[in-house]
Amino acid sequence: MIDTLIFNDIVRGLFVFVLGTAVLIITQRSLTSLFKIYAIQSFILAIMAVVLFIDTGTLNLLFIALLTLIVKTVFIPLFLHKSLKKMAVKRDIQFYYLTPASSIIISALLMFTVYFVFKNFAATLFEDSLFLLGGVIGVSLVMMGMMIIFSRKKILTKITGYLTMENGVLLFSLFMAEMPFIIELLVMIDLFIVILISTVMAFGIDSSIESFHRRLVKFGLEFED
Amino acid sequence: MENWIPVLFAAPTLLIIGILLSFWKSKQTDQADNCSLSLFTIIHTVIYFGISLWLIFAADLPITLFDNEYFYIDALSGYEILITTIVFLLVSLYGRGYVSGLIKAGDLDAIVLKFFYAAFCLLELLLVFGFMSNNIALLWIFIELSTIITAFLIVTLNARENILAALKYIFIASTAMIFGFIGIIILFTLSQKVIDGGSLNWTTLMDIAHSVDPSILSFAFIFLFIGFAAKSGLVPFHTWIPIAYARAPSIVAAVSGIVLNLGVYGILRLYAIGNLAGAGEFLKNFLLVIGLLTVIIAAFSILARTNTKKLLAFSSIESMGFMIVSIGIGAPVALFWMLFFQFTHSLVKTLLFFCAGIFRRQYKSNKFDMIKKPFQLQPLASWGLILGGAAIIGTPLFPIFLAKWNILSVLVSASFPAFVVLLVCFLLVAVGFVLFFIRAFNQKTEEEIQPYQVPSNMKVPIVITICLIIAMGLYIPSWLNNILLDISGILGF
Amino acid sequence: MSWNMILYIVLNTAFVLLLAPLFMSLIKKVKAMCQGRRGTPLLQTYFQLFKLFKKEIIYSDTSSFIMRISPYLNIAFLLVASIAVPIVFIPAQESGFGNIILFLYLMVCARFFMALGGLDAGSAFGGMGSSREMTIASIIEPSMLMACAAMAFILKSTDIPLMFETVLDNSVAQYPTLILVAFSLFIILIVETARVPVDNPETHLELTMVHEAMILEQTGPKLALTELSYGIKQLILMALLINIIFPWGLAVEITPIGILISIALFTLKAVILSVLIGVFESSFAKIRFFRLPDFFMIVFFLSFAIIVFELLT
Amino acid sequence: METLFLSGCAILLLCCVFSLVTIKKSGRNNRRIGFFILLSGLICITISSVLCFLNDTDCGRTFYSITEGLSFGFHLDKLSSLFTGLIGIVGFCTVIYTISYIEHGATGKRRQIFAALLPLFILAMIMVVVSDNMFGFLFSWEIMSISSFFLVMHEREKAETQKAGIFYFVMTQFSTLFLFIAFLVIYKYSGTFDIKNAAVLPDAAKGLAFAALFIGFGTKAGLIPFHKWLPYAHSAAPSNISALMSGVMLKVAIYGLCRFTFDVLQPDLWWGFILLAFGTISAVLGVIYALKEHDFKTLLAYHSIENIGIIVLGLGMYIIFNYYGLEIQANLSLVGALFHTFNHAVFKSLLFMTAGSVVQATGTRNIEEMGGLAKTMPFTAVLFLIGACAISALPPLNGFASEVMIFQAYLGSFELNNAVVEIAMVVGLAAFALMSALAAACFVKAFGIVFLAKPRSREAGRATEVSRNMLGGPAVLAFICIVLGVFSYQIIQGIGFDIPIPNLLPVSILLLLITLILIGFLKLARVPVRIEETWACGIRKQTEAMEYTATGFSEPIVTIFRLIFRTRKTNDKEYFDEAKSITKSTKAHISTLQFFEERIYLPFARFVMRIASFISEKHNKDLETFIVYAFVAIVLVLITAGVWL
Repeated sequence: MIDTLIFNDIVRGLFVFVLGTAVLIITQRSLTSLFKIYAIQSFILAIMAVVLFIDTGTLNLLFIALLTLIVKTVFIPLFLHKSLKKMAVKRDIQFYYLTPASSIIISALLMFTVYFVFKNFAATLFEDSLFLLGGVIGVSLVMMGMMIIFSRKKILTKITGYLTMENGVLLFSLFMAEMPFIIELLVMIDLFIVILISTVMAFGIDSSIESFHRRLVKFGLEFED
Repeated sequence: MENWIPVLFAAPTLLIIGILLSFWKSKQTDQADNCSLSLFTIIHTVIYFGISLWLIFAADLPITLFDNEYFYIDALSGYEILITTIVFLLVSLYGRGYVSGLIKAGDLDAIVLKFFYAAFCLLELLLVFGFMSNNIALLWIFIELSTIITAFLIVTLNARENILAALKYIFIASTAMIFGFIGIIILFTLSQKVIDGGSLNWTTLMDIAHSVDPSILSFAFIFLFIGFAAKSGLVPFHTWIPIAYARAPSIVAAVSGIVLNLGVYGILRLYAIGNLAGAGEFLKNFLLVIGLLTVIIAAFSILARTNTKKLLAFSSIESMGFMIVSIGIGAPVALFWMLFFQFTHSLVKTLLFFCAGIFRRQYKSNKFDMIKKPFQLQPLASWGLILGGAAIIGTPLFPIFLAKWNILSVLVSASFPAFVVLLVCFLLVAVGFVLFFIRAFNQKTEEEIQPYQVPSNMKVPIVITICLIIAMGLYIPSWLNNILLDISGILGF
Repeated sequence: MSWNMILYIVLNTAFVLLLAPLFMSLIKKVKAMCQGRRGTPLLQTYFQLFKLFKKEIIYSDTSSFIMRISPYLNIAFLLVASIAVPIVFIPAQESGFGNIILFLYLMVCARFFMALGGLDAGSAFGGMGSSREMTIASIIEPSMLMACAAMAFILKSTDIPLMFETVLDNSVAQYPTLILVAFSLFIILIVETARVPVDNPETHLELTMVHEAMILEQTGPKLALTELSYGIKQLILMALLINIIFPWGLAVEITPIGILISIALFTLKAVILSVLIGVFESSFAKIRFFRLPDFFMIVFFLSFAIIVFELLT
Repeated sequence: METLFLSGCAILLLCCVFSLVTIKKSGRNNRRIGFFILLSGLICITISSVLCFLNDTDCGRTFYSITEGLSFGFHLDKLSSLFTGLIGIVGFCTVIYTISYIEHGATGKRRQIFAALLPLFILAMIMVVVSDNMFGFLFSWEIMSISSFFLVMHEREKAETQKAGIFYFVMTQFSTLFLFIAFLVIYKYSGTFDIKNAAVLPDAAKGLAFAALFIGFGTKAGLIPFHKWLPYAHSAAPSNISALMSGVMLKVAIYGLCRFTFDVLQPDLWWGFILLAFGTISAVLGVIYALKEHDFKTLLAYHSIENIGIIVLGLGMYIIFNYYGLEIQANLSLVGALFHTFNHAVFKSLLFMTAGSVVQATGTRNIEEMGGLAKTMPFTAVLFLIGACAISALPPLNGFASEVMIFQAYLGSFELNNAVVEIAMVVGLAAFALMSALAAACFVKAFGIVFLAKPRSREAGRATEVSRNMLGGPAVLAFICIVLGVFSYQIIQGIGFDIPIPNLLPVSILLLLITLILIGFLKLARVPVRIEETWACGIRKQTEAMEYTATGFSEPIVTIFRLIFRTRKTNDKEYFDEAKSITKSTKAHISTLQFFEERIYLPFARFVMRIASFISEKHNKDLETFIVYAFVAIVLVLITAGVWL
């Protein structure tokens, strides 16, 4: 309904924001701000979904936006902060394979290659070039998430990398096709379980075996007998 | 009427998991707990085995369940369910004695026991539902969940390296699965182009395959292939398998050998669709290249192995690579023998893990230089290992020789260089195994080692598996023959 | 086994047995004459054999049954080999004996058991003799086979009586290359009978004797038999050389006169050949042991050249 | 006759199962029962194959099929009945020998496993020879290799057995690999698995199939470039197994070569030359390496290589003569090769068994420490002498009978009108002659050093004669050697080939006659006999140190052929003073270069191992590296997708 020109500008602006947050996540050193940026990114995605809902009118998008808002912007960062307080770790300064500068260059290169690959399929998959751009940014966000996983040391940073990949896929699906809502919901649940297990294991890594159980108690998983 | 089949599967699991979780830490000793808990698991696997037998013999396949066709059982999924349930049954029988050994050795503390068995039963449920699910996204989710459950099973030994191994498993598998999900989205949009609501069911995709644009279908195939490849341990994503198998307890390793089948099942279905859509040429070369790469890398790394379980891990990778190559050939004969190979390979791999488990309990380490006087201490396990090794190498009396002979005879005309490379790799694998066995079984030692008392319920499954393997090596039952024939019919090879 | 064949066998072996010692002493006499001595009387070898037959047999305590049977086998193999080379007259039909390979291998057999006999006594001489004998034999064997191949290629058959017949029917002129074959046969004769350039038959000095070393431990009648077999071997090879080049007078059908003529002519030719051998022996010094392969290479190359010429023309 | 053959095979299988079942009570007597059943099975097989061979009737049936494509059938014709007869006879004698040979060494249970594997090994060999389709052929070929591998590993404590085991396994799998290639290439063009004339192959494929067949069967037969496993496997294996392996298993490989090159593919000319060249090289090098070998069983193993070389060059000549249409010479070389296969199986297993009894009696395999066994073990000595005479082709025996055929074929090659081929034949003749003379020299050394003169060590001195049936088996083989040799002309005529070979019957009668006359003459003369000390230039005490040793015996030949051995003589001295004038001690060392092992096999193995450790080292890295592997792979796949699709 709203004028397409303004719609394109808003969407492009949101794209820039998404890429900004992605780059920040890659280069961020302190974990607390890392989780905040992740929350912002999810929030932007929710807005993107709402904007698309306004444009195309499919009710599904609204549910996805709502779901992302609740789960990804509020609940997961809260859970991550809580688990961060338990662990003594505050900063993740160790970088493998890619320093922040080189990882930015590589993500730019990645964006270009993904665009080059998706270009010759654009006709059948996307309605117009904006949606193609959205899809390309989604896939490159996934690739960036993967880069985070292999270039950072701490498990929590790797989990955030995994979450960014998840956001990338969500962005891709927004611009690609209206997935049935049940699938999105199941994917969200599955995402949450993965994070839960990884954080529990992250605790296991940091602590020695004896104290491993004591820490579990804090999560109520342990029965005091 | 058919709608109650998934319920039939789900009900016992939920019931047993409920009992297990509510199992209060009673007064008896840990061993007693273990007996009762493992009893529940055995009941659970027996029920599953019963249902799968009923599915294969009694029910007239294919059956679609629920109105929106989320669950669908045809000959292929029935066959895969049969393999899974047989292996789980054998593993649960073996597990009873093995876990009591773990507890006695203090590797596994009793608290985690009920979670262990609950996860074990849940894993079986997930695998069966994975094979039954008609919708690719549903299959995707079940695969994700199976990764998590297997990772949890690996962690039960709560040693630091186990957690690292589990984390590696989760991260490699789920990152690749995310790419799989991108593939699903592409596939969904493609199906939307053809039929209005768009669907991800295998059956509908098979029907509309001929009207889909083949190049984009193979593009989606590649993304999905990355996901399934990580799950079935093909070359670039296979690196978690040796670490996970070496750290995990043997029954978990045996079971996760079956989880690999789920990945190969997905690739097979996808290839069938791609073949119908006319993208067969590209997919064949793609699968051949990846398959050969996997076999080569696995064959070479088998040569330099010192750890028994890692040796078995690499031989699993090599077998998966061989299966992918035989799918890549695309001839119905190759498919027939590839499925036969899948069945026999799972059995042989389970046998090998059982024996490796006994050796692990006896010598407290997987390294081959710790194995002293194996024939005196563990005669059954050492003979099981030798027979299993001979079977994996492809010596005639065992079924894998039949599969190799026939697949290679088709591969000769498909592509000669691949044929020669594959043969050389089989030679390397055979040499790797024999080098390992000769060095392991001939260590000289003087000091007296008291043998680890192998309870009889661990011996029974080993003997059963050996008899099954030799029987299949010499005689292929008619019912198996017919199932494999109509599978190649269904998949349109 | 027709009458012709049996008569041939009896006559041939009788002749060989009788005349063998004669030519041994003849060659000794020629060598003595070359050295300016008068040498032993022609019948000396007969007296020696007769004396040895009467002596007692002494076995060394380390020797086994081989020492006891090797002289018998030695002379048995060589007598059977002598049947292959017709001297008295050419037997009528294709007998099983004439094959040239059989002839060569019977001689190899004799040498095999003699070498074993040498080793049996357990002394250093016997061991060295056998080792050197077997080395020389294995180096000369290819040249012998090449000579046989040359003869077979030229005369188109591998049966010795048949070869003699073909040469008898059309004269040597028809086969010019036979002369070259004769030369390599002569060298083979020298090597086989352990003549000077290769090995010294008379000496008992450890370093120089090869053939003698092997029969050092033989005593009494056993030594006589071995000496006799050495004579037989020499006579057969001389007969092969003579009859392949100048077979005249070799009777084909059995008439007493024909046989007498062929015997007489053969003895005459054999005497000339023995003189030749004697002169050849005394004109050479003994070659060093490890120089022998080069010497044999010359013979090998010679017969190889014959065959190549024969094939290419 | 068909039922007789099948019943024989069934008995063998029963025997294998019987000894597996009674593994628990591994008593001596139920092993005996097992062996007697095995003997009866082997007798049935021998009779049926002799019947089939003589009246030339083919019989065959498919008796079991796993699925419609894969079936086991057997087809007994003239060629395969010759080989089954061979397996039957040699197997029969080896089993008699094994009855008491197996009682020494190894624990009870392992003897029981040995008693189970032996019938399986023999049955597998028979099934290879008679199978009518390629699947059955390779199926039993693999079982044969695996069961012989386990038999070789019988005494697996010793380090050298392990090395031999690994070496043997690698080479058998290497040969199976090439057989796979050959069979499936033939299947690709002919469309069927059964072994019959597949004339449809295009030239390139036929050449490739032959090359693969040649390497596959050549490795198993032990031709020169692939022979290295044979000396190790035969010296490490128990003697009855090395008798069976070198006597029979090498012949099965020769059977495969004959069947596939002559029946399945039409041979070209260049195949004949390859067989001739490799046969001659294997024969000459085989015997030269045998000369420097001082381990009793390795010496015999190298002689197996030599005799296999003779057989293969015989086959090569058959192809060449057949191509040029010379009927008689072609027959001569083929019959010569096949007759030599039979003879070699007989006298080689005879030699290995007698060597086995000697090794068991003296407890060592090094012939330098033996000596004087003729007096303490007279029967074994006589049997070994018969075997030695047979193998060095001395006239009345069977070795000569088959070698004279090949000589006759060589000498008859002047009818070839192509000059180059004739020159090649003549060079081959020279090499053949050299080889047979060296073989004679080598066996004079072997027999002389082991059996004659004085024992060189205390164990050799204490050796005693072996039990009755360890002599029974070899005695039967020795008798066969003599019969085959003396009546060779009649046998070959009986079979229906009229080829110009000397009739050895009158020769041997005459030999016997003359020897008897001489012995009678000397007995009549009643010549007195005296036993004295060996004459040693007057030295008082004649010790065994003064005897000629094996190294001494073969030293002249080794120096003549030093180019082939590339012997390295090193002697390092230690001096008292730095001016190096007064030597304290010197250590001399002669080492011959193991050419094939050090130059070809080991460098290749090390190269493969280096790649293996490089790749496997990539697998024990941390999580980040694994994700990088995955990341790079995904990017590559994306790019290929972009480019290709």
